Amino acid sequence: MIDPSLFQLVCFYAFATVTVVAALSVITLRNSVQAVLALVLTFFSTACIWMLAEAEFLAIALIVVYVGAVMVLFLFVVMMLDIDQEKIREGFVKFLPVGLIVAVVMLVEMLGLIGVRVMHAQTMGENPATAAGMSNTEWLGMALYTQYLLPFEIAALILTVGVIAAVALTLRQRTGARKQHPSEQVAVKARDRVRIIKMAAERPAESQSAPAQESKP
Amino acid sequence: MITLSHYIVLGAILFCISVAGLFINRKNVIVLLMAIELMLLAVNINFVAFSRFNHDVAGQVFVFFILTVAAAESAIGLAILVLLFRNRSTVNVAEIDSMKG
Amino acid sequence: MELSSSILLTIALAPLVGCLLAGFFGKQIGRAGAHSVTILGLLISCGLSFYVLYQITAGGAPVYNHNIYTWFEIGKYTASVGFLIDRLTAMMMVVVTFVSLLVHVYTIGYMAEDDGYQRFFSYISLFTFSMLMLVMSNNFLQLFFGWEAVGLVSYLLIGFWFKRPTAIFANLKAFLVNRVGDFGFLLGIAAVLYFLGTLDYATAFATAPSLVGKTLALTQNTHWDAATVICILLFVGAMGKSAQVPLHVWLPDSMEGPTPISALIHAATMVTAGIFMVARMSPLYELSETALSVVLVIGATGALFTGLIGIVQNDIKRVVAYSTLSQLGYMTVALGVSAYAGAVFHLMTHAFFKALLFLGAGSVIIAMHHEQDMRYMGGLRKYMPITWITMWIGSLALVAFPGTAGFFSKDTIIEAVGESHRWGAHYAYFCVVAGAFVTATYTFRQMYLTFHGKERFTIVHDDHHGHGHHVDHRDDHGHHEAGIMHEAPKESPWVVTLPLILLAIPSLLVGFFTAKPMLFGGWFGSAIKVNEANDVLGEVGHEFHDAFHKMLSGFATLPFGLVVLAFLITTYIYLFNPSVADRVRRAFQPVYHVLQHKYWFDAVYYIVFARGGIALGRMFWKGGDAAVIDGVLIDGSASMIQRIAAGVRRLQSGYLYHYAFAMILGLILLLGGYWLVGH
Amino acid sequence: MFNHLLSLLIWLPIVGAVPVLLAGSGRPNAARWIALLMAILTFAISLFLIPQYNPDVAGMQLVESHLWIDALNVHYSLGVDGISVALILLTTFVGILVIVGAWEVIQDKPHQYMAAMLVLEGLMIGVFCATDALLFYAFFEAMLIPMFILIGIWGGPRRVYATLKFFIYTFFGSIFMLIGLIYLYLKAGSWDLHTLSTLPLSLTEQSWLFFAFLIAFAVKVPMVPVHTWLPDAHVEAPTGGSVVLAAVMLKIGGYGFLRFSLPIVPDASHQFAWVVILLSLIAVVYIGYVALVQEDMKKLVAYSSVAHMGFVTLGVFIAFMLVRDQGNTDAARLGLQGAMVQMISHGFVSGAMFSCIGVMYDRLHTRLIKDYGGVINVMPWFGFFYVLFAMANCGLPGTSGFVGEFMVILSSFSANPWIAFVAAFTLIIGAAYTLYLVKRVLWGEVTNPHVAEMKDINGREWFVLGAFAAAVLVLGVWPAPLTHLMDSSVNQLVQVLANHKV
Repeated sequence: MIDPSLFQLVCFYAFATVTVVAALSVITLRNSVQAVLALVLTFFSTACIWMLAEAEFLAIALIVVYVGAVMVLFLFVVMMLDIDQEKIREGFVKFLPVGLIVAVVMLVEMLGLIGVRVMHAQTMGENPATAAGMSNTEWLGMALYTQYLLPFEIAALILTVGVIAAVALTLRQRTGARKQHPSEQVAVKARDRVRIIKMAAERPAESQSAPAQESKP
Repeated sequence: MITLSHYIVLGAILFCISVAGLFINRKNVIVLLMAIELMLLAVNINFVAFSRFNHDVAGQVFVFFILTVAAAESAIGLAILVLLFRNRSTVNVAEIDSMKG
Repeated sequence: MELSSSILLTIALAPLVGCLLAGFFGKQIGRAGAHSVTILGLLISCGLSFYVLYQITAGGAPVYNHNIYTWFEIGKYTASVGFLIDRLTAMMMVVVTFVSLLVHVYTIGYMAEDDGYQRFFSYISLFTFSMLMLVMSNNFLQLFFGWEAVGLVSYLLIGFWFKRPTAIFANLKAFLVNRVGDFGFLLGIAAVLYFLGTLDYATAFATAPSLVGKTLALTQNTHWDAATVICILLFVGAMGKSAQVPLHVWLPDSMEGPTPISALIHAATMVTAGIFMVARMSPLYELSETALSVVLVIGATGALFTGLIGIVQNDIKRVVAYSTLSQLGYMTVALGVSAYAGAVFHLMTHAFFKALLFLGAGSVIIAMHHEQDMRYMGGLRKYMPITWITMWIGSLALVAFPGTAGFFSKDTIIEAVGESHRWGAHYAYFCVVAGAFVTATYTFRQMYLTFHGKERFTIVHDDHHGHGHHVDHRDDHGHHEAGIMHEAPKESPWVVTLPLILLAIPSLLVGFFTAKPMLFGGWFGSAIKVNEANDVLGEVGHEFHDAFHKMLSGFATLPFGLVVLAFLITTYIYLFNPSVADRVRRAFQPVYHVLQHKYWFDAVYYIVFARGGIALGRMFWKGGDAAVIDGVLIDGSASMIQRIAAGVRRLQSGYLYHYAFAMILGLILLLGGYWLVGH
Repeated sequence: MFNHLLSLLIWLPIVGAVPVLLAGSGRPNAARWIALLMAILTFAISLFLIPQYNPDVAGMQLVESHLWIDALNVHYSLGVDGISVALILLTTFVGILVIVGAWEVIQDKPHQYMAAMLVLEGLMIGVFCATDALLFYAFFEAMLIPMFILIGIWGGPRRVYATLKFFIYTFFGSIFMLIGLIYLYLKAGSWDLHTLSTLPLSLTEQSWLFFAFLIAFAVKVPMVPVHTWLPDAHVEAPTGGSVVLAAVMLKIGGYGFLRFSLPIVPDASHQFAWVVILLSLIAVVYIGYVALVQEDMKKLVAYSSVAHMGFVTLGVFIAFMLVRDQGNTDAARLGLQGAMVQMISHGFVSGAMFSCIGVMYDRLHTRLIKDYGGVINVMPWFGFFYVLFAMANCGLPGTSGFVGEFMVILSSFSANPWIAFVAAFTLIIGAAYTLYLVKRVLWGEVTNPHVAEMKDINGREWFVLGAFAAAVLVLGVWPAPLTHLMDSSVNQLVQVLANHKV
């Protein structure tokens, strides 16, 4: 029988490896569609890691919201736009060293600060949700709808505004397209349709004489 | 035995990868946006880990909010991208410099 | 009987009312109206002045010294407007109003054809008001008011014909040179206030002895005697107003103004304000030997050297102007030897005979249709006898022919200088005696050139040209051909000759009757204070028994001998042998050159002060304001900010990844910082 | 009404600007008449200050105080002493004249012009009334806005440069004052000027504060070398703007010295009085020479303003030398009074000079001296006024220009004869630049055919110039009422600056 904690660790390493490799592919793949798919993989394996941390609600939310909605949006956009991949990838090699150096330096610094050995000791301990006699979702929900109600509402508002903004930004009034305007049609008045022009009963003398001359022969 | 360090190191690695992504893909706005999503994910990992290890619900609540805001952000970001592409026919960042001082 | 302040106010304000009526309503009341109201005002003023003089001298009225109203009162300092009427004031009032009245009358004739008729009357009435305020003042503030106000009117009147470039140059020059004097004068007043704590004459003079021993530290180590500082500063004012060397340059140029005002302002009254002021300040001047020596030397220099210039002038008015300078020098010399009464007496006689000479010159100018160059005159005696005779009377008074008014005043001055032992008195004595010769020379030369000898103009009857030419004579000054007359010169109308006659009488007689009391009889009473030791007039007075004997003895003095000598020389040259003049001129070419250029005072002043001032101003403006302050400091800092901003702007590339890079660099640094701190 | 007299004076013109604006460009005449009515009403109300204010009692009178900003302990507190009353009367007087002066001259958006003028007037009165430092500062800065608009909209061709220069210059200065005031507030916990004047401060603190105030007010006065905004602002400003700028706004600098530098930092002011005196003397001589060579009439008068304001700062700071070094309080009072009278007088004289230039500018649309010459031939009445004001400008006795200079020179002689010597130089140089101007503009033959077509002043211009002339002459002939009005306040000021704070 495998020690559950060891199994957890193995799983963690497996998921973590996938996550890192997928993330690396996101930034290196030439094809944008492939990159988006790699990002989906990253998110998915991260969700798995969160599962290991017993954050089930967020893990599911990540998959549903991100993989299901946002990433699809990305895919749509990438596929919709006719992007010149070659031009876009220019300078990839040129900036690679800089990017690597920066990334490595940061990583070293962060790891140093994290102090791997020092924090090694802290284990997960008991799940707080279980300890409170609740599921993770319930536990989170209790906090979210009581203590964090106002931020929650604001977040909702932000999301709404974001949707409206996205629509407003991309909305295009096509010129030349023929559309009906029911309101205008209803509001129309008779005098807008028919114009009655008063005209003189007789023609001016000059123009009268001209046809007369023509008619002679 | 998974420790806090595992999670945090993973977060750090992801963060650094996304930074590197920002650098080496400096022309493709789509990849930039994706790198930013990655960065947010790295942060979220940390939040979840701290929440779990410190028995504090706030971390997970914040992840929730970050997810929300990030979704809105990427929606608007993509909308801008579409608009940009429509007007400029490019997503090349180097060509988008009208904000130059 | 106490003088009433309403009378005094009437004296001062009547001319002002005339001025305002003529000035503001000139169009409505017309020419006749303008001269009527102003002359009426002057008549009232003059009549009341005589009344005041009578009251003060014979009526037993005490000295009047009252304030009319307070000008300001701050702490212990008060400044008021008020009148001090003693014998000195009363005499000045009479001289001013009398000469002014005659000039008003004269103007009716002189300015008859001028467009600015009403304006002219308004100005001279304003002048009379200002001059009265000056002489009647009982404090330094009002004195300064009158002082500057007469300067203003002088400015306006010199520039009366404001279309002439020379006139508006001259009036600016006159005002500015006067301002140089006023600069000193104002500082003098400030010094008086500082040391004596009052602006009131009576208080100031009463506390003047406290000045003795007080000093003013002008630098760390030099301590100047307070009285000397005050007196010299005040005298700088007098130098400006009374045209003393080296501030005399404005007076000859002031002849650009109409002749009546040359007579009134630039000969009889305003220019003597400085003399009057020093005489008024005698209690202060008596405290400072140094200041009096300065006065003496400056006056003596003016008396001789400006007279010399008069000899080479050809403009009839300029000769008289230089003679005025010279005579002002005499008065100043008298002040310098503490013979204040002599100075004031000469002031009075000079007012009469110099006004007479100017008005006579004006009469000649009218007759010559505004030709002022004596080289185109000659032989006018037979055309204008009244002018001729009265001018001779004036000239005799000027050269101090025994018996005339000028004789008593001038001879007394010369004697007084002879008696004085003050530093500089010997130099002054030489100057005034030599001056007598110089005076006689230019005076006789002028008379001969104008009235005697051959006619040096030709009369061309030209009816078609005649009248129009006549009407706008002042516009074509200097345009018409020299020496060509379109009709024969003729005697001026009665409004012109009457003042001449009225001035000739006092020029001839006033000295004879008033010399003894005014000079030696302590007539001025408390108005003039002379220290026992300085009382040169007293010394002179010992030999003065009565005017008649004085007159007789006048024939035997050295100055008279010089006058006779000058008479003989000029008579020979100008009546009998005119070519000698040219030969003399050639023989003394360098001297003539110097005199012709008036010792280069004007040229140097023009270059140094006028041109130099403009150049300095331009330098300050372009160099200081425009280049340094605006260029370097203001626009410089602005452009520096622009330059810095332009540099910083390059960082603002507009590329997202640059900004991201900067952010990340910041992050790395931050982490590095934590690293360092943590370990 | 008398309880809130000062508030009424401040807010009446500001509120009155609203109907003027509402009258709109469509009814310019209505706007003009309403504006005139408001100005006259304000002037009439300001006349009530004379009976209401008791000149024999020192200290602030007609006091009003309400809490304004609780958190910062700022009060809306007003009060006047003799000095303020004089300046308020000057402001309301000039207020009428600029509105009348702009009557037909401003054809472009007259309602906005008039409204800006009224607002400016109200704010300037506010500056003179405020006894709370922050309230003072608020009015002090708010004043810039209408002036900015006046120059920026109705100004000459280079108005943008001039406005920016004017605004940034003055703003730059007042920032230092704000810092100083904040420091004082943190120290004293109050903005009340009287409290601040009794606050003990070390000499170092005082020195810093002194220079903070000096920069603010020196720019406003303006003193050399921070004067260069003034000629540019004047040249570009419309006539009314120039008149208000010269007649009232510059006075606020001098007023600030009296209200802030003297009572709050007396010891530093004493220590650094020589700096101000030196700068004032430089202003008199140096600026005099600069004025001499100006080719633009407005610039010339602007420079002469700088020179004349030099007498104000000289008179104010000479008082320190007299009181502290010699104990001569009477001469100090004379000097301070001289400075004050000079402020009022300069208000009239410079306002009149700018109005005169405006009259000429309206006819010929040029301000260059060389374009004129012989103006008196065609405009005799104008010539009369012009000469009168020129004489006042060069300080002729009998005009107001003389009084202040006279007093300051007298008192500075008591401090140091050399100061008086340099200051009295104005007699010469002032006359030189003014009369040189008169010579080139008024006298001489008419050389420019356009000058020959100039019409003499009309009734409206007569009224404006006549009112200025009356003020100049009355003040010159009889300054005692003015000095009496300010005497007890000046006396109190002298007492204050004799007190050591260290």
